[in-house]
Amino acid sequence: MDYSQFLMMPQEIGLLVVFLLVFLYDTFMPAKTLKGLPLFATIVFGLFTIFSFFPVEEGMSFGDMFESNKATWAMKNILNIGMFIVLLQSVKWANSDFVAIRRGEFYELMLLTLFGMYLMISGRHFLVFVIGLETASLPLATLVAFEKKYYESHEAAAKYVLTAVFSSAIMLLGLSFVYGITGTLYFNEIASSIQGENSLLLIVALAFLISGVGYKLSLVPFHLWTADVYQGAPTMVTSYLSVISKGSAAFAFFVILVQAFGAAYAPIWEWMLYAIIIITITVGNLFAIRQRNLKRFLAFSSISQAGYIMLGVISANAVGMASMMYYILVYIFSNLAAFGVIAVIERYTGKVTTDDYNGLFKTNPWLAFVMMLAMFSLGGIPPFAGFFSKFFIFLGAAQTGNVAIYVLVLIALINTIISLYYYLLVVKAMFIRQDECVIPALKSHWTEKAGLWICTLGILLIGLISCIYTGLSNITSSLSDVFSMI
Amino acid sequence: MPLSSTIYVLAIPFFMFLFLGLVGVKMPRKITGVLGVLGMAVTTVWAYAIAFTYFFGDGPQKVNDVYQQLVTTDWTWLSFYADKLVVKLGVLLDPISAMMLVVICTVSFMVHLYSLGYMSDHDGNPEKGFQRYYADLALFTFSMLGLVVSTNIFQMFIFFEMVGVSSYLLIGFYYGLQPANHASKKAFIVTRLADLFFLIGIMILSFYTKTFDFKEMMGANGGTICNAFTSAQGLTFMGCSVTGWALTFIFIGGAGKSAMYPLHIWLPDAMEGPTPVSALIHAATMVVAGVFLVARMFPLYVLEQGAMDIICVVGAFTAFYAAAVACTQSDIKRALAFSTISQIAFMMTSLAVSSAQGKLIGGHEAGLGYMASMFHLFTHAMFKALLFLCAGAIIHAVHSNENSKMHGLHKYMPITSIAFLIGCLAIAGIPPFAGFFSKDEILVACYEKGIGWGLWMSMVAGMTAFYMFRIYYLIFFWKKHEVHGEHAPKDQPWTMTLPLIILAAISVVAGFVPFGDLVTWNGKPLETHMNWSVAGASVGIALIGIGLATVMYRKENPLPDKLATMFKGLWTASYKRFYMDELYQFITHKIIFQGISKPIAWFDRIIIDGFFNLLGNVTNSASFGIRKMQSGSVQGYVSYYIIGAVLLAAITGAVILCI
Amino acid sequence: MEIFSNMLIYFVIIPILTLGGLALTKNKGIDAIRAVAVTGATALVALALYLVYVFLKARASGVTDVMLFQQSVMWYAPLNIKLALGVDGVSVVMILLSAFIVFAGVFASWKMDPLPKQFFLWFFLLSTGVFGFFISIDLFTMFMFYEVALIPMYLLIGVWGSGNKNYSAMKLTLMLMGGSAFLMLGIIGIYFHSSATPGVHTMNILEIAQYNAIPHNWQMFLFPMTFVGFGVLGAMFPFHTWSPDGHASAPTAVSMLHAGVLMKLGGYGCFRIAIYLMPFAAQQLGWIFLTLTGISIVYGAFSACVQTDLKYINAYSSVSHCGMVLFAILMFNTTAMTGAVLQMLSHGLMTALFFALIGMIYGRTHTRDIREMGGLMHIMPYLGVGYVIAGFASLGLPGLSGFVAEMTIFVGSFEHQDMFHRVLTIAATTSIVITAVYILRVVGKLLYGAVQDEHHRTLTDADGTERIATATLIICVAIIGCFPNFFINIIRDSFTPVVEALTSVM
Amino acid sequence: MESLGNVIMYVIIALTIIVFSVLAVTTKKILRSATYLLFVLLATAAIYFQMDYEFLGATQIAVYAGGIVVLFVFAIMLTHKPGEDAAPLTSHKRILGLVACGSGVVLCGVALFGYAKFCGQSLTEMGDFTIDKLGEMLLSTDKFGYLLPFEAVSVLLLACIIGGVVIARKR
Amino acid sequence: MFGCGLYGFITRKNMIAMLISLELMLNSVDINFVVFNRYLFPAQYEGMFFSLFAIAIAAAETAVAIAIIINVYRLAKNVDINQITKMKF
Repeated sequence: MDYSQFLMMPQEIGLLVVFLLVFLYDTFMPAKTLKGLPLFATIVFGLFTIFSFFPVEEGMSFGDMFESNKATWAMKNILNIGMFIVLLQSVKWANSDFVAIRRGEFYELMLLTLFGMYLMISGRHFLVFVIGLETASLPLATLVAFEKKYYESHEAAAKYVLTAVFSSAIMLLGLSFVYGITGTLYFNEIASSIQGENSLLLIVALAFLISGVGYKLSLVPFHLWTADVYQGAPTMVTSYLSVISKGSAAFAFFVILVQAFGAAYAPIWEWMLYAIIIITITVGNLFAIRQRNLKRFLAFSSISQAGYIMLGVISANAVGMASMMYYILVYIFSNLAAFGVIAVIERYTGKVTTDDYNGLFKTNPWLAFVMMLAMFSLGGIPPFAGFFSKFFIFLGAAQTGNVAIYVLVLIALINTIISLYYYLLVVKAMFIRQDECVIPALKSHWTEKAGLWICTLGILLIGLISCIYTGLSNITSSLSDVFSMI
Repeated sequence: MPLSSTIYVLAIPFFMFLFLGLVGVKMPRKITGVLGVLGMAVTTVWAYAIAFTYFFGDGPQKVNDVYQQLVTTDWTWLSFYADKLVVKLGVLLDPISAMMLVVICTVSFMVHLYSLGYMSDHDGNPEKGFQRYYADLALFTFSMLGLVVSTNIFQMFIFFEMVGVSSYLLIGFYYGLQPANHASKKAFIVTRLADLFFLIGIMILSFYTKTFDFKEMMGANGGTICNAFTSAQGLTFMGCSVTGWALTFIFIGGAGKSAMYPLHIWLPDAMEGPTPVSALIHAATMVVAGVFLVARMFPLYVLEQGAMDIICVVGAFTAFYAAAVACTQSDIKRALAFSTISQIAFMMTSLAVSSAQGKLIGGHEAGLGYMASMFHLFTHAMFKALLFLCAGAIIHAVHSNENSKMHGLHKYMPITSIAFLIGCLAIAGIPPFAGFFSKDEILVACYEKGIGWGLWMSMVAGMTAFYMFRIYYLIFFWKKHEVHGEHAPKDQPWTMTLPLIILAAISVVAGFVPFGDLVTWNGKPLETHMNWSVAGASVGIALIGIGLATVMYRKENPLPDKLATMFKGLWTASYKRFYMDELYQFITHKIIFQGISKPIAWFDRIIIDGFFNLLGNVTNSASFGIRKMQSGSVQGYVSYYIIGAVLLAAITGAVILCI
Repeated sequence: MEIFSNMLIYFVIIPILTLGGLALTKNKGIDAIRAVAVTGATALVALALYLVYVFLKARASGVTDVMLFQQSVMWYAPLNIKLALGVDGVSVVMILLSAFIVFAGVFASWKMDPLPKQFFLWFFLLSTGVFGFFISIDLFTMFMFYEVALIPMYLLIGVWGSGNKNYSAMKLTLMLMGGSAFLMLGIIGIYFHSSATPGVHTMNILEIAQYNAIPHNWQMFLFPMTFVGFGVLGAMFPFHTWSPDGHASAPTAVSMLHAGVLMKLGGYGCFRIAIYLMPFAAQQLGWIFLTLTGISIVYGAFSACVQTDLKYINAYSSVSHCGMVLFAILMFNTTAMTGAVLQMLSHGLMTALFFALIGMIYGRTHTRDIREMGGLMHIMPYLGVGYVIAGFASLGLPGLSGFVAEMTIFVGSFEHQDMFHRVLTIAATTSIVITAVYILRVVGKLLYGAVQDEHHRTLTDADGTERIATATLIICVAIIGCFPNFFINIIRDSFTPVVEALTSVM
Repeated sequence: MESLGNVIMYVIIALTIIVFSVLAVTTKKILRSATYLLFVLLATAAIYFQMDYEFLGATQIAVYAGGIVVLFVFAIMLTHKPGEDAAPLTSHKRILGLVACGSGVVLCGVALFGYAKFCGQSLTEMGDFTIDKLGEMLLSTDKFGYLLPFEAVSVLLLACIIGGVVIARKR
Repeated sequence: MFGCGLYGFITRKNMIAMLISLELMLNSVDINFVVFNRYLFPAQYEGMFFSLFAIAIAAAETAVAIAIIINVYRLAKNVDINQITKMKF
């Protein structure tokens, strides 16, 4: 018994403290002051975000179950930033009529799911990972159902929870096979005990495992819930789902594949991923082309983005990992900017289709501008951050030097053209179709503005300021022992 | 006048062009015109001084009685390679360029002067583009002067293009009128096509000789031909030597400008331009550029007898063809134009029959043809300019080009009539007018080549006399002039008359210039003798032609019509210029536009564009096609999920385990 | 920041400052917007002229480096990506060209409506990309600026364009981005094979060329990628179809900048990246692209003959002329390559001039169909004369830029020792006749003849700003045409290393 | 070799599980389905007991049989009018389901039985595994200590409680 | 058993029935873990613990899922799975 080990996880503890503060505020403060709760939660979380930038002690704890190193630290910080923006943008929404009664729970659940994601990131034992995964997804189901007056919200929640449980069942089955083969659930031991293992069972196990995590990442063909849930969920939750949840899963995925299965098994899961990436990017793009509902549209776009993120995983090297984290960071900013705009407009007018955005530039130039930045960044247009992240992730993938990877990169690149097409459709609606303006001029709340400003600055600066990527790269290259197994 | 100042002969017109083009258009018309004429006058005087100094002065240009090629200015304009293949813009003085300076400046000055009157109004209204006209004239003069003093073949090409453009601008002077518009376009494109071959020729030639420079290529004064050329003669391409190809291509370039068959079609149409322009460009100067080109490269041509033979055949045929067409034209300018073609063909043939080491017949030295050609060029420029200016005066008076609108003008315009007669006599080769001497020497040179050539050319000379006098009679006699309107045609103001008189005077005396001493292919004086038998014969033929014309056209009579109906097919074909225009029309419209461009444009829109649109459509329909996957049903989703996972495992397993 | 001591960076900073200045102006403050735009453009021209001056001075003082004013600042250290600047003669003249066209473009879009501010913002963003591309010698930054230059096109055409603008803008953007997808793969491949030492990768062009370590089999894969990538922008057959539609729909200044500068990025990139870095593959595969570009030349010219829309004519003419650029580059000798750069200059200026004039004519007559116009020379002589001059430049009249460029290309190309190349050259030369055909056809229909539409009689000639825009370009065209050697001396030495690299693998 | 009794016992339990599973997913009445589930869960607990994991078995009965099934029954009662049948299945879905699960089962079966290590294993005697030790391990931070998951799962449960409350609340 | 659960999940129209099927699946996984633990790796108790936690997770899942289903029922008066296919394509 060594409870000092909890000190190894200051970020988690900090997060729980934030949760407790919010919870206490929600429970014990007089009802009049509850209106301030969203802001309070945001500020406390902001403070926590700053606090968590203090470097952490590195090492394994809880008997190799939990690892905290610079990479996990950085990843959690990235998530914190995204989370902060989401919280900031949701302040106004949380105080709106239908949600106000449940605003406390909203923040509590958000914080708890983030805790689950922390566990996914840092867990080095499948049990911790699974618990983290469930913590990150089950409360989300309730968040998806948050807008109780809308039927879509419930439909989305039902779909989400059913498919989520199903996928975790599949994943657990895969895990049980892994356990059957290796007799352990510690990542490092799995790595050492599957040396030379080359059976169909392991492949099946791996496939099921990949499908389970792929579900969270919404990789094709495990993605089908995504669009419906994104569409039905409250926009804030959608944005949370699309970036934070996805980012954490991607990182965890990377760690699992590299640490647990990296040693001798890289070729197998790399080929699986290879196929998955191709169909993910392609199918995601193809679906996105036809979407008129922006939330749904972004859902499919995020599917294809997940495919790009997986390019970082498939590279399985320090550059790839750094690029992936960087990509996630940029993706957070870009997607949150897009969702921020959508949320503002939806909150005021309830309009979410592309046609409604016609002539947005005329009435709301700034919103249109931010949306355009987001679209360009997602499409990978310089000098916005998306370009850099995309370039680096391709660079990371191609570093393996395999010709097949070049083919993959080429397919991905060709898909960027398709993706550009539909991103430009949105831009077209806002800028080019100026004749019919559906949405009147809006005045957004300062918190929303602040959120959008942060995103805009992020999109504009992250690429140009190299220190972020350099920092991430230094971190990942310091983890050389992780990659030496490949 | 130091020869190094030749550059100013070029500089003045160029400056005039810029000045008149940019500033002149804002000035009153009178001032512009006078300025233009003054500028040209200075140029002319200067050019005379230069030519005089060159031919008769002392200096480096004449060593041991051999005229040297002098490069007085050489400015590196464009260097393709650091040290070799450099395009220089310079001034090369040798007998022919000096002679050309004189010709160009004389005619140009005359035309400038003449235009003061001619261009002052247009059907009674003040001419709108008067200033532009003078600017363009100056540009043309500059280009033509630049052409003749070229030090290298590339400079020549450059100025070939420049004269082409100024010709285009001047033909299209009345751009508001559709025919002028079409004619200018046609002229430019046809000569451009010829220039394409010229360019290819230059490229081939320079590829082997590694130089553009005339002096390096041919050595000074027909001296040593550069080694690269002689060694390249051994190389063959498709059975002919590469240099033969190159020279033939270059000749095609010249043929385009000089309106050799079948590239002659632009010239008759070019008569849509103002008549002084026709006199300057399309009779005296630009059209002889091709002849000048061949003359300039003569030392190379004589080494390539194949190319020479081609020139010879083309020249001889063109001479006949154009003469035949000229016999039936009713538009006086067109008739004159065909006459020009025919005469230039004379010069071309003369060059081609000449040889450097040819046999001596009748005591003539080799290179007689060359000398004769240049001589004819000189004299022809004068009398043809005269004829055109006269025609201009007539047109100015009656406002029509058709000879049916004229007839019997002798009474009204005596000076013009006499000047025109002098021109006709000169071109017909009646002694002592200028044409007699030059044409006689051409015929001599042709007889030297072979009796067949001589006879053929003599026949053409006869035809020349016939059609010239036909025109003359139809304009000035035939029947009494019917006066339309209140104004009877009358002689023109002095600005127009003066050039006629001057040119007529030159046409009378130019034959006595001792050309053989001055202008020869290698700079050495050439002994010339009158070959009396040839001369007598040619005069005889000319007289027959004149006689025939007199019989048919002196007085109104039904004979021409009778003949025309008798040989209806032939007459119509000749009148229609043997359908060459229709052939070209067919080639350009039916083959190039309809046959090539339209299909290509279609291909571009449908196939290539279609392909890229197809890519987009395929993507879209693929997107539509897979939409069923997103059925909205959880169970459907899960099925895909599980099937996907199973397939992933199964396929990977199969692949991995089987390998 | 030592980078700011390098003058080259100011070619990027000035447009960015202009962007900032424009952002501060009010939407309605048209005078302020114009003032900022003109200031920025003038500063660029001045800087470009100064650059030429210092460049010549440096060369005269015997500096023989491949690239001058080099500066390299580490940007992404882990990937060894630097912000590497440097110019050689080619870049210098391209910068000069861009500066002048931007300058003229500002004046040509003087009366831009609606949203002038946004228009100029995008316009200068595009310029930023263009200048950045030319001053970079690092693959990454080059590529970045390349794409920066591409994307504003979409909005510029989409918002301010005319005709079928949505389709055109989308097609243009997607096709160009498609090209850049190939390009990106090429760049990544080059990066990873840049050095024979394992683990050492570089994006610096000079270093890659120096290592000369890209394996031959990789070259055979990467060269087509890179070449096609740039070739799309260079309107190489059969990837040219974005060009007619795009140009036809684009607003005047955008057409100018696009045809004038952006298409040059293609040719520039082909030689600077594809050929310079992968000489072996260039020698091996050059003939394929040579054939394609040869087709481009003739094909574009023939296509232009039957078009009726003024902009389409010029777009196809651009296909033909830009084909000549790539064609010459693939001849692999100094003269032809020099000619290619001259052609870029020449085509840039004269096409910009063309599009400016077309825009002005269109602004008056509201049609671009030559069948509906005629005799405009009577009505707007200034524009008419400008158009004729542009036409002469295009068909290669000596004294204007087109002639110099085309002749250098033809003579240089014909110097190639291989018969195949020479025959192709001759085929390509035929374009000069076809060019004459379609140029004169337009001039004849548009300017000459009787006035077709009586309403046109009331139209006005060019006003002050329009005169500035066109006069600038005409003067540039004439200067190049009259003093080509000045430019050739700047350009030529830049090709020595490329040609050396090419000959070393023969 | 294990004792015959164990084997027979195992076969019985296995058959129970399989039969009731099939029944649970095929029966038309939803309440029956829940009941069959209960049997399956109980049989599973029996397996645990057979393997000497008494605590696990107990948990299984307590949580699953006692908690979840009751939850199901309540839910069914809430959402169904008594006596209503589950709507008949469509044949399209049946085939799809059969294909999906069939392929899955076949794949897993091939994989499992193709894996050599699994065949011929026998139940070995287990060390003393008392409830004390279990508790200790659950709160240990060493290797094979489960304090972290323990705490984590408590957070999970808390989150689910909050979530459930939010969802279930009327407004 | 897992297969049965799978089959049930895909074929049942009733959301609660689907949940029951899910429970079957989860249960089968638990068995798997326990059996592997007991037969193959009797030295440690990882499988057993995993099952223990999995039961807890399953309980939580069921609770949340049922809550949501009941909510859907409130709005739609139906727990038919085909009810929730409003959003598609």
